[in-house]
Amino acid sequence: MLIDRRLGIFLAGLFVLVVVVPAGNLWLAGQPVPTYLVALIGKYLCYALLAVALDLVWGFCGILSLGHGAFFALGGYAMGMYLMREIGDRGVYANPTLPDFMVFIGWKQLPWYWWGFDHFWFAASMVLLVPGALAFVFGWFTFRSRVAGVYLSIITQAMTYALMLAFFRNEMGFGGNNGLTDFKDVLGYDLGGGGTKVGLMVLSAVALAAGLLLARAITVSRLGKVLVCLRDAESRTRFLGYRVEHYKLFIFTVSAMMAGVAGALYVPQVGIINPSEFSPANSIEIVIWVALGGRGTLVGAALGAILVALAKTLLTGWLPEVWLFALGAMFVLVTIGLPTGVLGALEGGLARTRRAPEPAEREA
Amino acid sequence: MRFLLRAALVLLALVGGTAAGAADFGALVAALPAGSYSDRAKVVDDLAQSGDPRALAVLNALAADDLKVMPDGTVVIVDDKGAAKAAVDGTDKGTPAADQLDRVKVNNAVRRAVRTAIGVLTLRDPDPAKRLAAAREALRAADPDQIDAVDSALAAETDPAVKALLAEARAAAVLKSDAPAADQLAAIKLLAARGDDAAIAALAPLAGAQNPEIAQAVKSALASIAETQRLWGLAQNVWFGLSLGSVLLLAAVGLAITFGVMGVINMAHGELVMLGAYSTFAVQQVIRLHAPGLFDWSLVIAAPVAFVVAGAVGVAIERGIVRHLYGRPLETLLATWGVSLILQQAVRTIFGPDNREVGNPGWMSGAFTLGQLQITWNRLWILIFALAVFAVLLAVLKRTPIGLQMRAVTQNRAMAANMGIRTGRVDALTFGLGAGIAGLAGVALSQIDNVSPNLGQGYIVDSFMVVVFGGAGNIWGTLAGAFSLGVANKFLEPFAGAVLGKILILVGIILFIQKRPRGLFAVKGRSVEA
Amino acid sequence: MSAPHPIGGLPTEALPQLYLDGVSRAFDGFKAINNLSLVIDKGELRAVIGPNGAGKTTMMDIITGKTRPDTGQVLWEQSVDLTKLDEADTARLGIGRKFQKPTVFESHTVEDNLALALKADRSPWATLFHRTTAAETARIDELLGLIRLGNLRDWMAGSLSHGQKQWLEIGMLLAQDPQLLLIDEPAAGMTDAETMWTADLLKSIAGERSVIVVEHDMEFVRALDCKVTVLHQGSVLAEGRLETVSAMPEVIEVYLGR
Amino acid sequence: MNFARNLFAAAGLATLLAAPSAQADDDTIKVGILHSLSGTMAISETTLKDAMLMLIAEQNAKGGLLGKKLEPVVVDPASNWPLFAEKARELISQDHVAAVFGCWTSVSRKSVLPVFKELDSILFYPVQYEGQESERNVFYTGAAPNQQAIPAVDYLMSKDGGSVKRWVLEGTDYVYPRTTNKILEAYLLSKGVSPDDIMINYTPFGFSDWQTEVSKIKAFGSAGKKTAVVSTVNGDANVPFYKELGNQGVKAEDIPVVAFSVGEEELAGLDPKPLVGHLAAWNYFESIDTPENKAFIDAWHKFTGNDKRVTNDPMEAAYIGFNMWVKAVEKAGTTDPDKVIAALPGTQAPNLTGGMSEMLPNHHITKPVYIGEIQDNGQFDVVWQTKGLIPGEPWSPYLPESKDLVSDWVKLNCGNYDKVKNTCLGATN
Repeated sequence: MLIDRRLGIFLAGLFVLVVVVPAGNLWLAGQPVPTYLVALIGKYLCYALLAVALDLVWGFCGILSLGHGAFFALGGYAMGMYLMREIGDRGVYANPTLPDFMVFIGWKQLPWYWWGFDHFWFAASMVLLVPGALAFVFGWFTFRSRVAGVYLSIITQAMTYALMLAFFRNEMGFGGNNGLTDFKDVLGYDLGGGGTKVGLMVLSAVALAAGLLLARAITVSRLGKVLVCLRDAESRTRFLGYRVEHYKLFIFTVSAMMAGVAGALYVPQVGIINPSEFSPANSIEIVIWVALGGRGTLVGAALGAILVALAKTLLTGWLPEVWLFALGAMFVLVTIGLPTGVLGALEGGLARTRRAPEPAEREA
Repeated sequence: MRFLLRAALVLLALVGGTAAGAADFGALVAALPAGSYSDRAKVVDDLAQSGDPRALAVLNALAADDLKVMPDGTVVIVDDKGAAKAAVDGTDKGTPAADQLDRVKVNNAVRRAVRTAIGVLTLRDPDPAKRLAAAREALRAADPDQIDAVDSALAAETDPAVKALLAEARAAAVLKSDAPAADQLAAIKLLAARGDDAAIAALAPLAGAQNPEIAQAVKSALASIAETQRLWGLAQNVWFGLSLGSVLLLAAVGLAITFGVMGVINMAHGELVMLGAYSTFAVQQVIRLHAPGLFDWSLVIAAPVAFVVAGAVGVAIERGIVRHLYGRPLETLLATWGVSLILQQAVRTIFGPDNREVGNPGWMSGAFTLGQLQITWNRLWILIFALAVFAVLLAVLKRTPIGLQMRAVTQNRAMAANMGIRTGRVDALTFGLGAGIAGLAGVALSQIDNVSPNLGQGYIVDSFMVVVFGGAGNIWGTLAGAFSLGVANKFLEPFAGAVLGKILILVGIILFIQKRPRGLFAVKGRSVEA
Repeated sequence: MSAPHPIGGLPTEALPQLYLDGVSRAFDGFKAINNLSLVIDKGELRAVIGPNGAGKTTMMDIITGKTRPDTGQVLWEQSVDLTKLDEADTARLGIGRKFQKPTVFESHTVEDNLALALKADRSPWATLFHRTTAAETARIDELLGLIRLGNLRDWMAGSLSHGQKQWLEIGMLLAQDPQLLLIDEPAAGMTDAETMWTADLLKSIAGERSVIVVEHDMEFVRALDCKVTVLHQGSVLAEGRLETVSAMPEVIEVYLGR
Repeated sequence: MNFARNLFAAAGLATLLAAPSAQADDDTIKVGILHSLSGTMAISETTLKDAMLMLIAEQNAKGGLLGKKLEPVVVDPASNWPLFAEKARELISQDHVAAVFGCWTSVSRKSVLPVFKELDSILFYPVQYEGQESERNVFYTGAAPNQQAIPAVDYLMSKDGGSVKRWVLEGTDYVYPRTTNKILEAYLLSKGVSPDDIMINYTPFGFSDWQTEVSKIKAFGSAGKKTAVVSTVNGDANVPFYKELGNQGVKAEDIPVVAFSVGEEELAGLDPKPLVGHLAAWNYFESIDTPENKAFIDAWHKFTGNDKRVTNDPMEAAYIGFNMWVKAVEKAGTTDPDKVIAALPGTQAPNLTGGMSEMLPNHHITKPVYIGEIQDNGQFDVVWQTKGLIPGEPWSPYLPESKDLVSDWVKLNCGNYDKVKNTCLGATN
């Protein structure tokens, strides 16, 4: 069925969040939920959506993408470009059309690939199309030539690494190392305002819920079953007449779009998008969220993302000098101690029969 | 009072200086401390022109920052024991306290002047090596005032190499002088034959000479030099590529074992390299403190240490963590990533977050030229080292019983176990070997790169690229992958630029994997097809 | 490259279902298939025997488009060139294959395994919006009965016994409703009873479908009671009834002799 | 279960993060320290964290501020730019710090800017940077381009500097080098240098294979004209760069390299002998012999318990900034940001080189500029210095887009005021 127990509980949790946080931040006396917390939760939810996107391809289709950060970042840039254009002539050089950094590197007019981003609808569609298109083209070649396993993982890493270097270049016209920042408002709402923050956080929660439902709907459909087939026994699936590459391409593209949306919601909430989002390390961290939460469980992935992000926030504040020890130890212990991830551990025995036998052997 | 005295001496010196070297030596020396750097440089020239035998000692002292001024204004040369002798007449001035002495400060301009001056003074030196250096100096200086000195040196010179260089030096000087066109044309010819940067430096300024004949000759000379240099440039790129390749090979070959052969996605590989580098640092520290004489041997000593340290950590990782994850290689990514964080922070806590100095031993400093190919010693040694490591690794895998066991276990664990091989032990050793080699890489990298907690992060991605590009599980593939990527990178860099070059390489790898989904040296045959 | 071999006892009136002529394929110089020619009639049941490395698996790989031959032609119903197609194409064309090592989808239920094998539109969109029809359920029930797994339909395929997996895989093959079945060592790891039953099953299948069985187990082959092809070093050594071929000295030499 | 988890997470967050604000005791003044202690920037930033801790300890020893003790709040933004913004928000709105001292890279500053504007707090930024920015909530105690780059070039063009005619501008590909090189290029052209005597090169972050770049420089330098390299190469890549220079025998006497981001700390990772004579331009060198500096260095050695630890320019900038803040708070009699921001311009504090630096209305400070040559002991020998102190200019007169801009937060209350249009551009605050 579409909404099983674990998903139901998680969605309920999200719903509570969507009710409690705005109330606590905007309406309740004494603001029990500080604005700072709102921004933080919003950020976590974006990470969670990104993790779900990766779990869709890795957990159910066996595609270990070490480049999903790229799709996230591209979605973020698309949104960032819109936010830049929103600034209009309120930049430090008061240039009505050019963003500050372009004035700064002495450009005279807006490059063609920035056209249209002053319209929200255009930017919004780019948030889906750009990551989707990249995933489609990349996947089209890669899956057709049957690149698999670590080879696939490493070239996805090469992809995001190349993009990072490209976006670092100032000639690219995306603000180079500084990226896009100093946003003023979105659709006329002041990004500094508490209301906007709450709105974005709620939007992220909704997006996460929608993402989970979509992912769940896909995985319970027959297509989802075929995905598991080709994860566990690819050639058998081919001999049944399934075009494995088409399935991989489909899910990879969908996942990339989901990541793009996560990125688009992330940028206005953190206030900056820059090439370091493309860095291979970031993409690896996404994999870690999923593995830690529980691969192939969607909800687990979301949970993993939130837990790691939470741990980071707390540790960098509590033990700034040694927090990496704690985080590293956490990864090691979870891997050895909880082979089925946090969710698996939580659900205990239940997980073992439900979850697929580890397909890793076949991949490696 | 003291100031006035000095000022007077300066004036005297400058007047004297203009009267080409006739000035009183003592006055010149006394004038050294005064005035601006450019005044000082001028005085140095005059000292050289004065041809006074005592000048050389003074100039050497000035270059070595041993020339000091006593409170009473006398210029003294202080030896390393702190004993001061008057620069002019060598009278003993005792050993004044350091804070009693003013330095005669030098900057680049003065250093250059000193170098030229020493060159002029050593043109007739009995030691041919010194004369060669002097001749090279004269060529660099290309100073018309030196023509006479060079001529006399040429006349007296017996060593052919020095003679040739002197002739070129003279030619360079002639080009700067107002010598008759015929001489200049001859000079141009001579330098065109030399055909290197120094020749260009001497010729280029005349490209716009008003004498059309000379201008023409210079242009064609420059053109011919450019041509030869273009060819040498290709060779140079190949060398750069090989050198980069050797670095990639070192960084990746350990990973070719842990990842390629054992299938462990070892994200802590970079940190193992880093440990090797820090071991080198530690060894050098000990040597600096207790046995400075051994410094040139520091790397030779550090190599085994680094191997053991990194290897031990590797074994620990395998026994402690990876062992529990066989059959779940992707999980190893998560765990080893955690390990890498811990190792980084550990090093940061122990050694501090900033760079550590790892010195180059004498035999790894500087460069030598092969034709117009410039080859730096450290890169050459690293290349040799990389190939040696590779050869040894190959021998271990192919020729030793443990190597046989390793291959057996990685090919068919169960079967190997049945045949009584203690797979656990073999796994530990294999991983330890890979880690140890990473440590060796660290020793080499410490010679060309930062020794900081981030060292590993800089190489991990490239290492994976190399191993996968070459074909995981085949260390020959790693060799080929490393060098082909290195050379390709270095041929792209000159025109694409460093950033774009790297991007192109990555795109190239992606496209290549499309053509050969299992890398350069894919394991072929039914084993894979099935 | 080479002329077709004369093939004994080909009934001229029957159209060949499958036609291999002068097929060769080498891996790193080793000729796995060497100038192999073979004709399978519509509805024929054929056993292929041969020592290890005789090229049986590679032959199947070539027929199913998994491996491309270096030379030679492979024709389906005298019209379709199989060397141009890949696994999915040949499967859709009606060639079903069963692996030596039984491979079923271990993390799906027995029922899902069959459902996924059922002849249907294989495009992602179709599967995404697919709803199970009564007809499909009926067909699945029928197959479950046929392969005797009716009471295990909700089990994870991973938890089946070796023999049960063999049958499930055969069931999946039938679900595809193929014209030609390639079956690699079905009897492996079965009890004698199971073996005999499997043989009967295959014989019953043959007739409206063509079946190629690769097998080591002579008892099983005898039970199949059909024409036998002996492969050796990638080409046909002998062909005919089991009794006949097993009497041939060269066959005894390379195969039974040991 | 997950639901429980979730609520726990949220609730946990709420309590954990709200905690400091809950028990914000009033007998201390909190000071935020926002420097990366891990990741790529830890190399440079950790020192500044230590320096700040030392300064705060010293201030407390002197009896604190406004009769209260100062309490440092250290967080680790881990060289992760979005995390910088998050941590800044945490410091200001959860820990209620009176001011934040931090950031190194331009991108980290850009990332926290909106936060400081939104929550109206104070950031002291202690690193030399590209300028082209002047914010109400930020005080820039590092060098602006006119306090580092331009004087360095002037020196090299002078007779003492070797009257350089040909220039290589070598930088890491990010905004500080890009802008600095743009300014320098414009400046050089205005000084009559011909365009083909200028070569500009960029390399990626953490670039480690300098063979090609260095040989390019040598080739460019062999055109018979005196050549110099102006290096804006970023911290990490410097060590391999200088090692390659040393080994390929690029001597300072022939092709001097003047660097803007290589200080004592970077040299500590190198063998200085092959580099003797290469230059750096800073507003402070450890080798400068003044009583203030000696005292500072001794205190530093005592505080770190390591008499090998070097001091560097950003540390001095932090020192100046901290003392200015202390004075401004004392003048304002409160730590209220608006009052302190108002009080800061005009505040004077001694720098470590014997001068008195002043906070200007444009939120930059006056500093002396020194050119130092690397000595074989890893220290710098000052070979040139400006007469008196140079006032920092955020807006470069050599760039067309900023030549008309001035910043004055006192009279104009505007960071980017257009002299020609006579308006305050954009909507800053």
